[in-house]
Amino acid sequence: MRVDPVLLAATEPGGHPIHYAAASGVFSLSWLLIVLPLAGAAVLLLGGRRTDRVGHIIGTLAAGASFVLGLVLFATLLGRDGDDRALSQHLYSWIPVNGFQVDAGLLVDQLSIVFVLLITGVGTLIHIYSIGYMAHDPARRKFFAYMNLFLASMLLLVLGNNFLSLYAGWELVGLSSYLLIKFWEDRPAAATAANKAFYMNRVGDVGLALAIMFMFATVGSTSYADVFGAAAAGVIGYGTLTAIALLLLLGACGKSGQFPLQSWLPDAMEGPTPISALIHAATMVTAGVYLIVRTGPIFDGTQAARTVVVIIGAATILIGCIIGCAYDDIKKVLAYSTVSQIGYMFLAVGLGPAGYALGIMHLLAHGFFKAGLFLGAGSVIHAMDDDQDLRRYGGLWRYMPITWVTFGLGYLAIIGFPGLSGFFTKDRIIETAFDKGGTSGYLLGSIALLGAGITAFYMTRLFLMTFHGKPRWSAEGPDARHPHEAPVSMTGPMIVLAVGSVFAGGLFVLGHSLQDWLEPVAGEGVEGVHTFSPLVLTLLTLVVTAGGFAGAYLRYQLRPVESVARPDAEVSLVTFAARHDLFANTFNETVAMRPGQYLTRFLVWLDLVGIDGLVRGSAAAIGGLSGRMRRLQTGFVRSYALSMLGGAVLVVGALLLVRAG
Amino acid sequence: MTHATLLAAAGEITSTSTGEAAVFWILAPIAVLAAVGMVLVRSAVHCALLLVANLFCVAVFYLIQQAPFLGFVQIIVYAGAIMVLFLFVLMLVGVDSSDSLVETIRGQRLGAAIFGLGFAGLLVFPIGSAIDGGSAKGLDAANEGGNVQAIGRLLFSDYVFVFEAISALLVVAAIGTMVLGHREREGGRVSQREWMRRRFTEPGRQVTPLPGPGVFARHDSADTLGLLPGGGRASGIGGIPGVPGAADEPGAADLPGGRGAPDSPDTPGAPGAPGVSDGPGSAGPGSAGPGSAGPGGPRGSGGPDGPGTAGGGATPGAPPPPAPTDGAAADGAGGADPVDANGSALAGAGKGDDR
Amino acid sequence: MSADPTILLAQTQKITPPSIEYSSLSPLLIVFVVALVGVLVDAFATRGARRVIQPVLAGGGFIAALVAVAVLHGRHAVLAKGAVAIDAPTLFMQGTILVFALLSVLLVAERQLDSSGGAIVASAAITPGSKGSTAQQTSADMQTEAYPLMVFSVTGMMLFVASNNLLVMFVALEILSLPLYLLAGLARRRRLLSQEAAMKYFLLGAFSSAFFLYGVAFAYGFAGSVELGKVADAVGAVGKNDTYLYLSLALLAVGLFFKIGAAPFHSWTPDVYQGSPTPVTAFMAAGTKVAAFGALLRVFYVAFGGLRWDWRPVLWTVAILTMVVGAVLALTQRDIKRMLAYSAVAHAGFLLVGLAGTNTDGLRGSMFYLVTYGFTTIAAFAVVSLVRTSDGEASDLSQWRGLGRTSPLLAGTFSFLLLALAGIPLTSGFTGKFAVFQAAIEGDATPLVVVALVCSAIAAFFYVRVIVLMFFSEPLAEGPVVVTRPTLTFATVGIGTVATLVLGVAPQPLLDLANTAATSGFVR
Amino acid sequence: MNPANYLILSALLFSIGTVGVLVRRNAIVVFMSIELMLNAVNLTLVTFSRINGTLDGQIMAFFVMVVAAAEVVIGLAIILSIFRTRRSASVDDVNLLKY
Repeated sequence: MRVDPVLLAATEPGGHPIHYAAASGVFSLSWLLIVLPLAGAAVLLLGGRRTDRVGHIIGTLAAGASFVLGLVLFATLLGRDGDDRALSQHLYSWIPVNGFQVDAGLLVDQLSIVFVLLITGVGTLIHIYSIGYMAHDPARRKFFAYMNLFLASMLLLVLGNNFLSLYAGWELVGLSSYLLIKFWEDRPAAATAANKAFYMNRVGDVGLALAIMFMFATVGSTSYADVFGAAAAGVIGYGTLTAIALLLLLGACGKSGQFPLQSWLPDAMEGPTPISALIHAATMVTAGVYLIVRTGPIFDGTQAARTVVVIIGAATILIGCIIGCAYDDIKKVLAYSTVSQIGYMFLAVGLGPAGYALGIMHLLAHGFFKAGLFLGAGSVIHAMDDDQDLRRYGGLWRYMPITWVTFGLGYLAIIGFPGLSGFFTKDRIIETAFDKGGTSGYLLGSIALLGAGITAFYMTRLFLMTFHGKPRWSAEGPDARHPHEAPVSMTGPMIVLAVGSVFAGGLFVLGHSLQDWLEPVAGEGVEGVHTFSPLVLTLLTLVVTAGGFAGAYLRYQLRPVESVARPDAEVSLVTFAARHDLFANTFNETVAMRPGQYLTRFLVWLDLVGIDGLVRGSAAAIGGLSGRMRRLQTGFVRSYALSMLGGAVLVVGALLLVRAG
Repeated sequence: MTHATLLAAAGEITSTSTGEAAVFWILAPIAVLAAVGMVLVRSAVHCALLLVANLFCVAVFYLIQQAPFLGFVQIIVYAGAIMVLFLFVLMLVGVDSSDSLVETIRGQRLGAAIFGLGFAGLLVFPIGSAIDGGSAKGLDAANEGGNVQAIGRLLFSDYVFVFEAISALLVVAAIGTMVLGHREREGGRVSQREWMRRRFTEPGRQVTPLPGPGVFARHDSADTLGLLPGGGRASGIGGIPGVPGAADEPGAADLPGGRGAPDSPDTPGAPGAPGVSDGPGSAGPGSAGPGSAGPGGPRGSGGPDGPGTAGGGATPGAPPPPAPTDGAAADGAGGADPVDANGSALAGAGKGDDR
Repeated sequence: MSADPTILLAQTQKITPPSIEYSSLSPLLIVFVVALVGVLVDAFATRGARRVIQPVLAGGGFIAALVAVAVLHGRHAVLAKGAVAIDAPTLFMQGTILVFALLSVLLVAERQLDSSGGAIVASAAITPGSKGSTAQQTSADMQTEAYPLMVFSVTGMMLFVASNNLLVMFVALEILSLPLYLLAGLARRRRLLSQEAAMKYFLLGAFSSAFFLYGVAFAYGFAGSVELGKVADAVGAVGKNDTYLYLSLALLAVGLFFKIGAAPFHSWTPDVYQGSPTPVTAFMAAGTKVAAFGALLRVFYVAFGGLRWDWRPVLWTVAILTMVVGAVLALTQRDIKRMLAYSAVAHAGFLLVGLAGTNTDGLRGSMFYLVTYGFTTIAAFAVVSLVRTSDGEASDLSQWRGLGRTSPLLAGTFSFLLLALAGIPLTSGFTGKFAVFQAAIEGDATPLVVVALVCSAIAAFFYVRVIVLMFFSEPLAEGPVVVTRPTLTFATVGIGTVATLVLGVAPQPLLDLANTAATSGFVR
Repeated sequence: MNPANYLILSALLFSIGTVGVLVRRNAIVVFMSIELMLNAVNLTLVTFSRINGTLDGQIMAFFVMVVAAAEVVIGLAIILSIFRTRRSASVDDVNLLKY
């Protein structure tokens, strides 16, 4: 481990001095963070059936060990000076030829350590949960192997000190996600969903790859230090910078399920529930947010790209919320809620340095409560014999109290119940959006506010339909259900996450702790002029949220819920709303009315046919093209000779043309 | 020539002597016509002869272009030796084989015409425009001491490396023919006595000499085979009425080997005779259906992966089936359209007929 | 040249023998002599002895030639009366060819693939379908002439990249091609396909070499000489009518594009790769590609470097076409060798992208890429030869279903190689692509790189599809068998895979080498 | 007459040769067409030799003849071996490898 050459590069004239201290002491062990789970995966995959019996334990221990190491590193970082908390560890020089500088190394700084803790922490919990959840699965060992692989990839993604490591992690994360979505491969839907995720992610990946190529072409390096230095010093032209930023954004959208690449995420719920919790709610899908925060110096230089981020974030909030109202599948609703919450994060980070910390804060809080919600959902699904339809739930609180409480806490957190984490983080985003000022500020603020209302609506709907009301299942007959509480290995992590959902937000916000912590990376959040006073805004948000809650309460608690969704022709909400003036009072109501429903349907359609169709369509088109072009290879020598002569004519003709021209 | 020499002495030549022009304008059309004829005539032997005519014309051009050595080499080596080799192989393949004039590949003629003309145009017009004002230096100075001597001198000085390198090519050619043609004898030499014993004791062997091509069976006896003019068995061709392959290439089987091929595939072939049992029919491109129902037909088409099994032939471990020589197996697959045989393996990929 | 006044005194004077620096030509000569000795061995050694002596002889010859290449490093001269150029790029590529040839010889020498042993036919003269054709499938014999033929082909390849003269280049082209035509027809199994491959390769190869030769003729017409340096001088000279020059460039390009398998001259590639014996396919895929690219680089950089702004558009078009055709057509292939063949086409396109940069970086990138691609592709074909049914190689993709469950190590290795071909980071495929793409961006060929990236995304799909097929499908009940004892093939696979990994993780030494070679440049 | 007319003649012969490769089905005739192309190139070389006033073109034509001879030997051997298997010298019949 030699001394990092980044220092040299960063002090070149014209380069913005970006200082990463060389890692020493315990930090020189940071590679172990990645290697531990990787070794776990390797042992499990290569060990074969011999490790069947202890597979889950090895996997969990590997994740846990990584988490402990992460904690140690975090504690050590805490002990260092604020400016001295970014440590770069040079691992080796990959392709060090002149003008071809690619060093591989790790960067432990305030941002990555936060992610490390999230990934390993939530990861470990979900490993523990999976011990119970996957207990009866014959391929449990492989499941743990893939999860370990995922952890290693994700850690590589966040810990790399250059874009290539990031890209490698990015692709590996995609791979493990693909493997895990497809885990129950005997389900055709799982295979389809995995392929869809693969396609969509490839679209995003191409964007990221292109962005890296561009960086390399203009800066001649892919290390964060060099690229950000060049971006800050204005070495990269505005156009190039914007192009790079937009391509990065494309990559981020693909991975994070943002508009217009969101539709793979709900489908990915075909994977086992712990996966939905770990990968498709808490960690991997937030990689896009990480990418944007990490590349903040690039986005700082280009207002245009930043605006696009904001627009995408805002659009995604609404799309996620509205579609979330339309589904009856518990996991899909949660998936769309994930989409919309990540929309909040995008909105936040799109607002510039002021929002970076907020985005990360929401990301962390979301990691807790969404993982908790998913685990709770998993517990419910488990109890209901793998039925995921909300309309066949009801009154479950009696039967599974722990799940009810933990899920309830997560639910309260996500809708922003005062004092719980969502309240602190989401409100701050809404506030910052309004503070942006001008028309756009109002617009963005309103969208965020509206999103909060709709979130309250559909989450309440979900909660009530699941745990309250009359049971819409029966304990007798052929379809008998016997709901029961989950085993301790499952409830344990749920409890931990619930506690996290309750306190995380406050912890982050109190005394600007997280904001201060992240400040060296994310830049200083300038306390702008408030459009509304925070108190007013908080009250406003609460009112809107309460409105959403009330709407759902009136509709799904006070009235019986059909156990079968009404056909689309009967516009249930509208008739309902017409009869009940009260309901029309709420803000949600206006959205849920006819236009809203059309919008919902349109978005669902767009989701299924439009974007999905586009991606799938192009794949099919290439396949078709291939099938057709294949016919040209007729097997006749003379046809080949003909194509060669044709080629010769073209080459000769072209060159003579060039000569004449 | 003298005129040209004079001009060359003066420097450069921009035009040749009248004599040369006359020779050119007489021979050039002949050369082109011979070449065009070579492309157009049906009989392969005629093609070869027309090519020889073309080579002669070009040889004359070499002669009048101050390349006497090459001119004679062209006649002796090219027209004399190489073309004889061609003709020899043509005889081997069947002297009366001629191409069908029906084009089976859609668009091939049109494409050939368009690209051929286009290519010719792309070459001729630029060259034509480049000629104007161009001049030839002439070779009188270079040929001063005699063309052959000068060439020899160059060959062994400047070009000696190429000369050496080209030896590799000749060795490769020699090995190549040997690899493809020579067959090592296995199990020692077979005595004449042994041959005769085999001839009479092995079941199904033709004892009497075989009838000449075109001889029809005089009676139903098994020792008098009915051979069609093409050399195939009457019964074999009878099974495939109107097969284009048989009609197009009647001479294809008109080989000593083909003639001597025994009709029963499980008997060993005559020495050196390839044992393709089913005559030209099953090798023809159009022999779909019954034509492919040779001894190996069902096996070939029923194989797991079409063309793969086709060439693969008999599996070593399997007990030898009565007749599945791998040529026959392949013919079967060829006839049964290997693509269709497994066309459904991948949706949308290569389904349907190949023609 | 011939107008030299001494010639005028011809008759009475003796020829002064040209001085040929044999020591500097030693790699070529060693290989050539080994080939000739191989012929003699074939003539005089007994059948059993040949199968041992020949591979040892060939391999030893290649190693000796490699040593000679290493000794020669740093030479920068035109030798043999302008026929041969020995410079850093030449030596780099000669060394590469020798290494690949060595690996291929290991594959050819393999005897433990099945009961018969070896991929080369026992006797090519036995007609498929005749008496003895079944017997020879299991015969322990092989046509040992394959070794000298291969060595001759290597001679041709080494000369091809070293030729400083278009005539030498043409002769070298033939020396490398003719043995390959023959080798293509020597598969032990599926003789009909093999013969078909030989015939197609031969006819199309001869067709394309006629174009190449016509290009040589026009070069001579334009420059009065076929030495690359003199052609370049003539390009630089003003006032020449350059019609012949452009015709020459176009026709030479056609011939070379054919050899590297660029679209629309690629159509022989899938058929020939599929039909040839797999070791020969591996040799062709790796060796021929290096040789043809070496010659292409030399022609385009040395002789026609002055015209680079004119041939760039053509190169762009061909590169795009090649990448698209290769990537798209590979999608729907069912035969694994055919799929790899189309992947070879796509890779030729990626290589052309590097060349389109028209700079030193492009040279370096291309050379580096050739090495990475060669190792990976030889190992991949070697793996293909290991998966067999009773009928020979199980080349149909459907037979590979579930292989990851029955033989995980092999499937894992193959997956790794496929990922390398797809260009996933930490494999040599990535570093190679990176090198050429970076060169192209430097050379203002960014749009080309975009197309290349899209194509590699498409290409990644079919590579991954095979991986998915191997690992996520149920194995066939009567699936293929993976041969377990083939030491030589394992060695090849091992070397290729390790090289793929090492060049992906620590490509620096080789990049340095390529860089030194590229910056020192071609001798003229 | 300008000596360069030979060039035009050989261009024509070359093109006719390419067309022959494309339209003829008998492998031997296809191969003869390729020989015609090589022959046309030789004529070009000899003509350029005269135009340039150097003998290099003639030497090259000579080498081309040798190469062509070697090629003919190999080519005919391959064609014959296919013929012995398939009883057909038609290039259209060898099309098991396709798509």
